[in-house]
Amino acid sequence: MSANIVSETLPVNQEHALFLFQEMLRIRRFEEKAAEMYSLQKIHGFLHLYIGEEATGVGAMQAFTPDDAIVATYREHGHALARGMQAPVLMAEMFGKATGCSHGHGGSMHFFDASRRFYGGYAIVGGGLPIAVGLALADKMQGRKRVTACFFGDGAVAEGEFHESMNLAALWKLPVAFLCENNLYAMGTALVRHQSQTNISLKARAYNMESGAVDGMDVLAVEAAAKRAAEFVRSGNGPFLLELQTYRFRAHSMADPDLYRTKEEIEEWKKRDPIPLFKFRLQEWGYLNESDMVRIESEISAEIEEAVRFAEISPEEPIEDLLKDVSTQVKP
Amino acid sequence: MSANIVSETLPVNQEHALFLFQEMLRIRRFEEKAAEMYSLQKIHGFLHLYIGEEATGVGAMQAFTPDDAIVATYREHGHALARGMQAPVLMAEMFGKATGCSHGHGGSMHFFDASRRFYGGYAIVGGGLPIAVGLALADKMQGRKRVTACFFGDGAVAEGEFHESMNLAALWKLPVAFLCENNLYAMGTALVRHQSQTNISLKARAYNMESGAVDGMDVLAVEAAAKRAAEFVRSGNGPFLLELQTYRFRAHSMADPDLYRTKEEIEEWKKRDPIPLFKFRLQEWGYLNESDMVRIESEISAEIEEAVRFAEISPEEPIEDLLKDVSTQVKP
Amino acid sequence: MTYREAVRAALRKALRGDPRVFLMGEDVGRYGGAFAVSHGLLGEFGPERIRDTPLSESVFVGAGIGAALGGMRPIVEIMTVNFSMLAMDQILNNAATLRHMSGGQFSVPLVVRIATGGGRQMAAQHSNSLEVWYAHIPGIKVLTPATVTDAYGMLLGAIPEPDPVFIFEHATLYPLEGDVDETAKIADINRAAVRRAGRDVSLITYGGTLGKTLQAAELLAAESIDAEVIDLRSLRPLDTAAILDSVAKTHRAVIVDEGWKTGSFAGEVSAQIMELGFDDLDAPVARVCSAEVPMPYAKHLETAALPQVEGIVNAARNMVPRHG
Amino acid sequence: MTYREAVRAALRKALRGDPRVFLMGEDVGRYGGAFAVSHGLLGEFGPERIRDTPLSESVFVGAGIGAALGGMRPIVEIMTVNFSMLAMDQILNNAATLRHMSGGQFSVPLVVRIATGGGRQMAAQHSNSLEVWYAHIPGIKVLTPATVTDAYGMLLGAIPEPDPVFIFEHATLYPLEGDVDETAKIADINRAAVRRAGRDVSLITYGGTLGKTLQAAELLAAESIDAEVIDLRSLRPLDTAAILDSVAKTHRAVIVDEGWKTGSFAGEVSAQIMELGFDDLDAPVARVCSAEVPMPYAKHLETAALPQVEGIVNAARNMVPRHG
Ligand SMILES: Cc1ncc(C[n+]2csc(CCOP(=O)(O)OP(=O)(O)O)c2C)c(N)n1
Ligand SMILES: Cc1ncc(C[n+]2csc(CCOP(=O)(O)OP(=O)(O)O)c2C)c(N)n1
Ligand SMILES: [Mg+2]
Ligand SMILES: [Mg+2]
Repeated sequence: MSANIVSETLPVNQEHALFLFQEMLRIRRFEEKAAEMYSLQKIHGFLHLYIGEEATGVGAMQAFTPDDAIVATYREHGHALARGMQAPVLMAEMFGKATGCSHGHGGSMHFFDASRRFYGGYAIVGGGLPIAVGLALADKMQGRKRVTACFFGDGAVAEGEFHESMNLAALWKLPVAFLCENNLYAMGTALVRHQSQTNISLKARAYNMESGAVDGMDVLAVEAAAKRAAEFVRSGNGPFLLELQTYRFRAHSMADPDLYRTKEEIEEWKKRDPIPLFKFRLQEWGYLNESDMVRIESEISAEIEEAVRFAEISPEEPIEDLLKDVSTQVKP
Repeated sequence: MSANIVSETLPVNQEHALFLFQEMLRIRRFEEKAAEMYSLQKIHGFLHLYIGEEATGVGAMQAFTPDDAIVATYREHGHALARGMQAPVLMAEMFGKATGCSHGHGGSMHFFDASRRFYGGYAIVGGGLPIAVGLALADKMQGRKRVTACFFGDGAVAEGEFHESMNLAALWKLPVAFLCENNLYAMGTALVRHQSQTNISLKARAYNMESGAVDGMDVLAVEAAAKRAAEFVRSGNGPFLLELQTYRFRAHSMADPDLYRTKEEIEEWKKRDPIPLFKFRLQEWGYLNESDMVRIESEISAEIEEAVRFAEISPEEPIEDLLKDVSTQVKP
Repeated sequence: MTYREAVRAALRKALRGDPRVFLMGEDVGRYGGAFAVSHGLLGEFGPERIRDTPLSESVFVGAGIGAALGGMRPIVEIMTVNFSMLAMDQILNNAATLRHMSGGQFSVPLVVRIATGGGRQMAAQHSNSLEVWYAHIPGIKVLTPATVTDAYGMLLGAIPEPDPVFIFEHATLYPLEGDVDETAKIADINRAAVRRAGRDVSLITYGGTLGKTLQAAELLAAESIDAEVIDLRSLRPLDTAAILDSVAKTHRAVIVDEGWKTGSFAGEVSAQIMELGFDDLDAPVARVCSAEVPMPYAKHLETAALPQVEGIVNAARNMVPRHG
Repeated sequence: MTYREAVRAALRKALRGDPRVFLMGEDVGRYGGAFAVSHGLLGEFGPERIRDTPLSESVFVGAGIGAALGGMRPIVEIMTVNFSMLAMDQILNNAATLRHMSGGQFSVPLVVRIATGGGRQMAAQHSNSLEVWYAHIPGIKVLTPATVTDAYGMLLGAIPEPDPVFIFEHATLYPLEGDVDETAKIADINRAAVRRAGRDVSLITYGGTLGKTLQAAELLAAESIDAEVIDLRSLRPLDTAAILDSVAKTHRAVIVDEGWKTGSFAGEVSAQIMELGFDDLDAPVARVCSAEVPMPYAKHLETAALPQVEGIVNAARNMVPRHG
């Protein structure tokens, strides 16, 4: 696959199309609720919203089986939900509760789920890539046909850990799908101000790695590209770098006054909001009518209300357990 | 300039040709002596010889003026000599004497000379590149038309610091000439075993940087390529990556049993020894006859004997000065 | 003005006062600074002197070193101390060694500002206090301004230093209010300060825990325990004389340090009192540090992990004999 | 057998005993190991299990973490502790946090071997002793085998550990000769050892300075000072009980540590004795550490910078009252 942007899609049946739509919508609504809970000071610390980028996580996740591994960033609500983690344990995590997916130890940036091979939730930019390389190495050495999917942003591409990870994965032909969610900004620094070469997928050549780029606002295009990338990797050809071109509609985090880009730019991108865009196509295809829509919204709304309720009533981890999981044996 | 290997050379007069030849030969003899001194336990610690690579350092150094800055590695005897640092202070440094170019603090790996803008001597592989970027940044911000020449090996290319330095230098269009001395090995690890993409100059594209590669066994070709690279940089076009393709004839360091390559491979490369190769051409051109050769060898030999004598008789830094240059003001 | 504004005012003064000074780091410019410290400076000084860098800690710290070698006076900002791990090679192996390794030929007049500490529910990868690691390194200076005045004065004091200076700004301090005399001369960056005089026990601290320690001193006063509060201000060089003077007077010391206890800077201070003030001691020196756990996100766990006023009060109370 | 051979024998045993074990690092294979530790293992186990890596400390340490998460039992070699700075992000922010941060869901059974220390004229970028930094980090173990037997036994003891273990091998120890019982069971990696029993003063040390400390004890014996020598073996967890037991007996302690003095692990040990053994002390605890200078190349300067036998003897002699 070349470094050109592909936006071919696979034929899609109604069931799957609706599934993708619901997945994206659930993430959107979940995060809107999270933002609300942050304002209500139920959630603290850093909260990075994925709003606008739902098609990348949802589309890409379709390419991976339960046996595959996922490595994500601090902006991972979407990945966690798309991987099947349940809204209540995520909300509880952000509420700092013992029932959270990380027992309240991690918060928004550090979701983990061993049962789903969801390896987190890394908040040092670029820090997840070496982990993904190692997971893939373990698979390769154990002769398993698994893929490790590694999500990271355009900002991470500037870090040395990106470079070292790309080289090692390609050198050892490790089964990693590198998924770069290029939303054109690293915090307040635009792509052109942090990359001398702004074509990210082209960088794969420096590692003799295959790569491609895809319109990250089109969930079907992302799914198709991710599946091709995953199959390439799964077949033992080594790693693949897939650039998912997207945009974040919200500020970098709740602390960001968003001074570095214009309202017009954001509005322009909102016209390509992956959710209405896909909704329009579903309607066009006759896959979705207004009453379906009402039903879906209300199902998701109920799910998220339940998540908040669960988070609210959940207990906190006892303070006596403060040192519990630091090492396997703790001498108190 | 493309990523193809260039081996065009500039017209060269006798004086300059002989100068280049003597420069290379001096380095060769200096290092042979250093190896001897190491066996005699006059020199300790790590000693990395440059033998075989003289054409890269000597050729490249011709492109830089006294105002330019040089950043090198632990294998920097050749760069130091080619920059005009004198054999006695280098030998004294390796003898650990106060008269050494770093007062005996640095040894073989850490030569420094402020008067020649020779900024060292870095022994963490890749660690000199960010320094070079910063020196170039200072020049650019102060509006000086200087170039910073940064030497490093093929092994350094795998380090994250290479990647970060390339990106930043290209992004900010900083006047750095990145000079990669590709001798096909990083210690015992062959290029093919440490780089997924073995074409080093091609990597510049990932940074939107200009690059080229040159036969590093041909001093005139290196000189020509380095001059083009330096002029490109000096004219404000931003950085340039020049790959100098060479080979080290000796082990990685005096501690290396050299088990990872065959004698045949080394012998094959020795046929391209830059010194006899150039000598042959000089003779062909009638620039050098046997009596010149005897004179040159004996001049160099005298110079190096003097270096050893100087190192031998030089005093050690007094132990009372142990803490002297740690910080500007030391409270004893 | 706030601590944040004081740092900004010092940056502005440094930038105005010397054309060689520039600020470089992630999002110092267009974003306005992760903690809004550099907000507005881009407009005033332009992108040449307020430089947004890519996410590349190693090269932008290393480039700071190189630019300092090249005659500039760089101020580098590292957003959070955890990210400085990515630049530790440049810090330990280059910044701290170049003067000595070159036999005194080169110096590195670099200032690095690093946000540090916990208390804001930022969890395990954004909440450490690693000042002790920096304080271990010969060849650099390590400052920990704990007041608004010091935020201003110590940064200005660091600029003319010929060697690398690392300034740790505890992130909970940024909103702190205080007065600064902007016309005052730059601060002495090598001396500790007595923030509260007292006779019964020395509470020795720095950076983010000064406030809690002063609160503890007030609570102790209510129990008729008269605590002296020493703010170390600089960890390297360390003002050992000030520590010993205080202990000679009070005969007791509690060291409060947000670092994990094992291998903490508090341990170093305790060891120095052991070595030089042993005969003055009426009780063993105590340490109040962070629990040995990666910082948990949940508020109640984070609070339990960090040094708190109550723990300081208890430590002091336990070593002072009851009056009457 | 030598210390080097003992490490190699342990590697071989681990590789034979568990197919999940593999060795990865710079030049561990074809080169034969920077210190010849892994010499010959490539031939025996092949390139899949003896993996030469590119010069990329961050990714090969991070990949070790990932491979451990993925069910392997990686042993990662870092050639020199100074290079580990390039991997500090992975060590501090990932290896040490993953178990806790994930609420106990994941563990990282990773072993990292690091050559450390000075004394071989390797100068400022190859000679540090940064064990104290590692010992500061909750979530990992830090071992410092100082004998040939421990080189063997502690490495084997580290393999089954469910959490990351960092083993510091002082590079001057590799040629050390000693006996190893290869059939003996794997070592207890959590306990200190009394290397010489004595009544007058406790000399507490670890790693590369054990030999010098034992020599000092012999010289002291000639002066009728009966020194006990404690080899800490593990810095995290620290066997505080063993330290206190010794000090309770001798009432005096000298800590010998090749790290720079300020912020040294010796300071931590001193502080713990202060806290828990104060009443046992007849004299202040002393530290013998490295001078606060980037390691100089020249032999006489390096010798002056490092702890030496004479300094240990002096420190002990100064605190023990003259007999008769
Ligand atoms: C090593 C490191 N440096 C800086 C930061 C602060 N920071 C957090 S997110 C971020 C921007 C990352 O941008 P990108 O990789 O594009 O991901 P995005 O946030 O756009 O999803 C920065 C600078 C960090 N967390 N880690
Ligand atoms: C960060 C780091 N890792 C490892 C080493 C050990 N080491 C010294 S030189 C070297 C090989 C470097 O190869 P290259 O960059 O090609 O330079 P060459 O020695 O061939 O000139 C290695 C692995 C080091 N000095 N620094
Ligand atoms: Mg981004
Ligand atoms: Mg090489």
